[in-house]
Amino acid sequence: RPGGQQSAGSGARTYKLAVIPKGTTHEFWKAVHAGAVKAGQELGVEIFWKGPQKEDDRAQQITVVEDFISRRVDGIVLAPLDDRALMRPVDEAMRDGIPVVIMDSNLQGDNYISFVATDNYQGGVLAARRLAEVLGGKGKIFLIRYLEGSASTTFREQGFLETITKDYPGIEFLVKDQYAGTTTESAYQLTENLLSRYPQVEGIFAPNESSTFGALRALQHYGLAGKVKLVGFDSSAKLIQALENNEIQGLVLQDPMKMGYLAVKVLLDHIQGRPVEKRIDTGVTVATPENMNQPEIRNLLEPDFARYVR
Amino acid sequence: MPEQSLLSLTGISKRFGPNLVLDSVDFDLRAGEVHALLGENGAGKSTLIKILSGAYKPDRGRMLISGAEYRPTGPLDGRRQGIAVIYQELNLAPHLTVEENIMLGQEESRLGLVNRNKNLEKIKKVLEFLCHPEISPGIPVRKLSVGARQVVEIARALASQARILVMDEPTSSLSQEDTRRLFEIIRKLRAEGVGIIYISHFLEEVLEIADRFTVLRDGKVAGRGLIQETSVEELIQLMIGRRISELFPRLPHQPGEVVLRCSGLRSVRMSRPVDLELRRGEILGVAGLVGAGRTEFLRALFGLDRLEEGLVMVAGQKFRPSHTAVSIECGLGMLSEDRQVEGLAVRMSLADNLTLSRLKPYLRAGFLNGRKQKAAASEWMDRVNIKARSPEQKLWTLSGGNQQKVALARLLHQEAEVFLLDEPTRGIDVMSKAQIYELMGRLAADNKAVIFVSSYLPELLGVADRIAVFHRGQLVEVRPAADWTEAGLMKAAITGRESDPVVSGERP
Amino acid sequence: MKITGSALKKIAGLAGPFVGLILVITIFSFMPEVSDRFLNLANIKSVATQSVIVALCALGMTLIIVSGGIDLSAASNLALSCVLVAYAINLGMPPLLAALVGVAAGGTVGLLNGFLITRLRLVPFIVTLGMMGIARGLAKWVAKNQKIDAPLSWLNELMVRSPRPSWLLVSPGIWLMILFSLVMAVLLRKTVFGRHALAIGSNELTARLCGVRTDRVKVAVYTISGLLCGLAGVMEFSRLTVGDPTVAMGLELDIIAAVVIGGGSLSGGEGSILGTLVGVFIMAFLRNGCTMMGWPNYFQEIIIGAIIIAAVTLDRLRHRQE
Amino acid sequence: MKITGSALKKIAGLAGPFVGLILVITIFSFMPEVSDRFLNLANIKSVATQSVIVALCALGMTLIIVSGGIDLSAASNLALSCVLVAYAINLGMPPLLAALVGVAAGGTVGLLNGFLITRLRLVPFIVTLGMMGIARGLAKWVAKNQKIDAPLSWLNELMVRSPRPSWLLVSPGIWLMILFSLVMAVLLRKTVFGRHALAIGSNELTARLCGVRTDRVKVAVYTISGLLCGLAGVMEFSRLTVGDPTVAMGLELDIIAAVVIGGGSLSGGEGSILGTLVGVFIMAFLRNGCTMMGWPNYFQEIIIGAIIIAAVTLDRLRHRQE
Ligand SMILES: Nc1ncnc2c1ncn2[C@@H]1O[C@H](COP(=O)(O)OP(=O)(O)OP(=O)(O)O)[C@@H](O)[C@H]1O
Ligand SMILES: Nc1ncnc2c1ncn2[C@@H]1O[C@H](COP(=O)(O)OP(=O)(O)OP(=O)(O)O)[C@@H](O)[C@H]1O
Ligand SMILES: [Mg+2]
Ligand SMILES: [Mg+2]
Repeated sequence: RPGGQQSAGSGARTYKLAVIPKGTTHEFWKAVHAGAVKAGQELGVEIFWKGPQKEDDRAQQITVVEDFISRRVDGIVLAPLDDRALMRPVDEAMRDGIPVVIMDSNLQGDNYISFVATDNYQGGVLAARRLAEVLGGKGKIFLIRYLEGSASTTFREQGFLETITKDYPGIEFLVKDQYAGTTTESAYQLTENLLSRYPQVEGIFAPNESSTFGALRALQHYGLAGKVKLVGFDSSAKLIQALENNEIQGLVLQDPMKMGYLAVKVLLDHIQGRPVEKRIDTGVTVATPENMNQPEIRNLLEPDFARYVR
Repeated sequence: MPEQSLLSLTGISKRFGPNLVLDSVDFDLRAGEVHALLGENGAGKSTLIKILSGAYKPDRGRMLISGAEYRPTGPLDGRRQGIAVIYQELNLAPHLTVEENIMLGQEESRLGLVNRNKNLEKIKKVLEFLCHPEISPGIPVRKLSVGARQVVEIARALASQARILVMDEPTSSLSQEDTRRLFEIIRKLRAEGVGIIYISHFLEEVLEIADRFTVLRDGKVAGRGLIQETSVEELIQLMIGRRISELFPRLPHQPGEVVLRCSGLRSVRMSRPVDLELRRGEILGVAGLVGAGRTEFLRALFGLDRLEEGLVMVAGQKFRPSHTAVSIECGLGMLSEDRQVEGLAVRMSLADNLTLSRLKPYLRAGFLNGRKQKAAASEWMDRVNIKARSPEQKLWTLSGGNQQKVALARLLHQEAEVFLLDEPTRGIDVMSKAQIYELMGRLAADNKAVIFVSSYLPELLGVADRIAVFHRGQLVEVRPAADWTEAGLMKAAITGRESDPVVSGERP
Repeated sequence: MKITGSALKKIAGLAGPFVGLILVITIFSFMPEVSDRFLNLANIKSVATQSVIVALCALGMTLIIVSGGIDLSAASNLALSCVLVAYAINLGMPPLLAALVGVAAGGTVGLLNGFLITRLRLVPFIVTLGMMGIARGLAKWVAKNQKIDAPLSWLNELMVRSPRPSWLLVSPGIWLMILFSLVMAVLLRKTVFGRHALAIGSNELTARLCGVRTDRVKVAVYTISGLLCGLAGVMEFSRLTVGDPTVAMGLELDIIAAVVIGGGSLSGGEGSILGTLVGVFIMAFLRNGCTMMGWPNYFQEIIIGAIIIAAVTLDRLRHRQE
Repeated sequence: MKITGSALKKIAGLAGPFVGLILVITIFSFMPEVSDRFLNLANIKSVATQSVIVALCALGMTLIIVSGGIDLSAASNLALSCVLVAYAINLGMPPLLAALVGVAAGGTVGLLNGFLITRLRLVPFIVTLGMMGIARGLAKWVAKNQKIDAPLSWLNELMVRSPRPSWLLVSPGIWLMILFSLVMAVLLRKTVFGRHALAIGSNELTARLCGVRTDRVKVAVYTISGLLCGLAGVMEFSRLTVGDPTVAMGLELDIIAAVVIGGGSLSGGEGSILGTLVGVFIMAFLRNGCTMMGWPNYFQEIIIGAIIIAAVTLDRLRHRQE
């Protein structure tokens, strides 16, 4: 293990760790980035932050992993875009003595150091309960999906779908298999077109930030914001504002900064020979207009990452 | 003639790569004269014109217009200085209408908005002047025949009301009728004091219209003088450095059995079906006015246009010309009249163009042998006298006449039984023309057959065994060449009525 | 067989360039599930609003394609402008000025495209492909890889469904689209500049020999198109209320498709503003209809693909009949 | 000024078509952070492996572009094939048969492209744009909007960085890429078919005049290209180990860019296999270098955009010198 040897030999060397998100332009990943940088600063390691050039492109993420193996970084934190496709590059890294910590989404097999993530299915379940609560247990709703084959959002959608079907027979899905695509604009158009068709809708769930925001914009556009209940995932300034205005009734929050921080920390622990846990849960919470001003929720809504990333 | 020269070029040189195309050429033009610029294919005439118009920059040399320094930065500049050019290769924007093409670069406008009425007025005048009021200004140019396109180009040059008018082979696609009208116009313009540079390979035209001449040979001035004091023979001597024995050389040949027969052939673009018979060892000339449908007939025969009805028989083999591949297999070969758009792939090399219709001989174990291909191309370059640096030269860098020779060489290389030649001598110099006539004679002597479409009656009369006349899409008359006169042909082409050969006068 | 063919041709001929559009609208109007909602005024308004952004870009793209070029950077340019508007507002600029910044940025990218194409004599495909990366990268850079939040202003009223002064009837964005369509149609057909652009697309050599300043015209063409993309970026900001650097990813193909469906030829010399608008609306109504039908996305993709081919086939049939 | 210009030209002339590639490699080789790692054998191998997929598609695209066409459906075609391989394996087919299914599917899409283009006389841009949606939609349909997991097999060994029988030196995918590059180069330059394709791209009317069966040749061109895309899909499956319907989204532009950077002309008649490979590697080394440097994506996008323009500019300079 070259990394291990060197660190044993010269304590002065700073470790170079690669952190590979699924994409770089969502608020969520910004917070993960901040967490990773924070850990980097506190623990004295250098962080390379690098996602696939096209958001959500599995093949390109494999390339990024390979390129970092070529670069021979000391360790990799990876949010795999696919639980299978990224297996081999991760195996290769491990074989080459580069330890890998998985975050956010799962990877099949267990050839990695540790898995640091939110329980996405549980997030979907919480969202379903919240939407059912604001609808009073009955109504007609949309499930807007994110992207074909995206694991974490698929879990959320599944958690949502199964909870509603199982626990809330009064709630009826008008739409449950339309995909919003990766951009806000595509989610916006989809929701608009759906609203055109089903003006009777009463609630919407969207499984990530871009689709939540797109749905919100469409509701605002139709003057339905606040009337149609919206439960989303993740946060951003506009979403928080909407939450304040009661245009959004619930946001399922993860703790991305904690995720980034823990992933780096666990990786470094491993490199330096400390034992680590195989599975680390970073927790989910629902922010509502009512509880959003509680400090711990505030902290999740607006993680203070300005200090770490510009 | 006035004394001061309108335009004077001194010491103009131009080099393309290693090729010195113009070698300190001097040329001058006075107001109110027609100055003929002559020379073999590739002598550098068009290049000189392009330098004058501002399309090319000379490597060396000076240009003066009315005594003032003239250093054009581009064609626009040339135009502003009063130079209008009719280029050799048709220069039209196919998607634009006749009106838009004629007025291109000289639109009547107010505040950037086109004043269409004013434009139309101007165009109407010019087209009437050219006696072609039937060309409608609103029709896209791509829908016009080659002849009509040439008229449009002339109209464009006339509309600009230039002081210097350059015509690079303006009559190559014109009927004799149109040529005569053009000459009337040229005379009128000359009387108005316009200086005209006239390039043509039709020497008798030159003798008729020009006042002075300058001959280029290999980029140098080989001679100049007054037209009145010269003769065709002397001009040819200056152009190629020696005399040629005969303008229309004939090789003895005897018509044999029928090799081509078409019955009731009609394509989607033809109005009436055509029946025709052709024998081995025969050259059939086809005359007609612009738009008479000669081209359409050849295209139908060769399978280029979709067929409505009819059958063709070549060398005993009956077939429906549904695709050129079939026709070629059956022994037909065709030279297109439109070499720029259809006839040649100008961005490919000479060798590729020459061998495209028959690649088989260059296959070795199924793979092409490029060296053999180039060797063959070199051989053909010698055989039909193509002036080019190498077989790998891209075709668009060849002079117009040399491009035409490549097209012809491809056809010969293809080894057809029946040759369909649509205006094969367009843009070809006198010397090479004679060679081409000889070639046709040789083909006939070799028991092949030739259909030879031409708007240049002397060559039809000089070369063909029989001549057919087309009139408004109909084949009106076929007769042995000896029974035709130029006037008789003209009359038949214009009226479509069978004419009495005895009535009219002189034969060339 | 023969009869149906000619009957089809006749129908196609009558309907003119609208045949594809009519086809699409008719199909959905007869779908029992949505027939009542599809041709409903509110829905048409919403489709029109969705079309504004693509339409603005496609107007410029028509000019470019007619002149024989192509612009792959249009969508990235839009994103850059969208981000810059938000950035400018956050700098404290008044909304109007911020919008102008966005439009100007679009124009600058266009100018740069035109400049590189004419000076370096590169093919437009390559220059604009390069610029596509550069503009997108700049957008992400300016936005620091995030969306830029900006306070709401009247700018965000441009794309609403029910416009504020209600006598406007439709959103200001739609009015802008109509206005610029007219301007561009006049520019293309009625001005010397438009004719020159067409001539360049039809035969550049001829245009040059006729004294058209081809380089200047081309630079102007790309700049105008850039300005329109910039305006589309402002509209996108108006719609999203944030400056999003990832917006309109891949939209360039939609824009080009709209022009080509509308009869534009990628080899230049052909294309019309009306045709392009029809192309834009064909795509917009298709998306809208498919979503309303609740068809799964893959089905939608297949249908849209098939209809693009069908629409152009009908258009060609119509032409052949002429 | 003059001197540097001509010196530059001389350098450009000497380096031949490789000039852009050499430039890119040189730049990164001098970056202190990665200089030791960049030109290291392992890294070159890994870049080569990453290039296989784009290269295979670009080989076919070269043939298409040389013949005057374009194929926007290449990337979707690849995705469809990738999904079908996984699907076929899950049906219990042996891996070889599954791979053949993938290749055949690619060929079918290509055949359909060629058929539509020649029969309906539509422009390739539109047909393949439509097919892009159709193929992508089909891929998602087959995969039921998810990725398809398939058991591992020897297929998944084709794209590993260190191949199993170690005497292979590089992965079988790289060997396939080399093999097909040679085949395609011979096909393009040394066969009647290739010459006919070139002639069609250069001037279709002339080709027809010379008895070239343009329609047949075109159908063959698109089919061959489709087969190569299918093969690329198999390689993608090998790399991903899953059938992913969203893979290679937008990759068509990369593929076309590689061909154009390598000297292909979108108006047909020009292009070479060697040039295309150079184009592919320019893009691959750029991505690799930027990632190794750890530059942020937006920076990478800007650089890649700029270098695409620069590489082609150098190539043009070289040509002008000739
Ligand atoms: N762009 C070019 N690049 C290289 N060579 C050229 C180019 N243009 C012309 N030439 C060469 O210059 C020579 C003169 O050509 P030019 O067209 O001036 O001849 P021309 O006298 O007009 O002949 P023609 O009677 O056949 O039209 C030819 O040998 C031609 O190959
Ligand atoms: N002046 C014109 N205006 C409009 N269309 C014309 C004109 N002249 C010819 N055409 C069109 O071209 C067709 C005839 O083709 P074309 O002129 O090629 O025949 P041609 O007998 O070969 O004449 P050419 O002497 O030009 O070779 C006609 O059917 C007509 O539609
Ligand atoms: Mg000439
Ligand atoms: Mg003719």
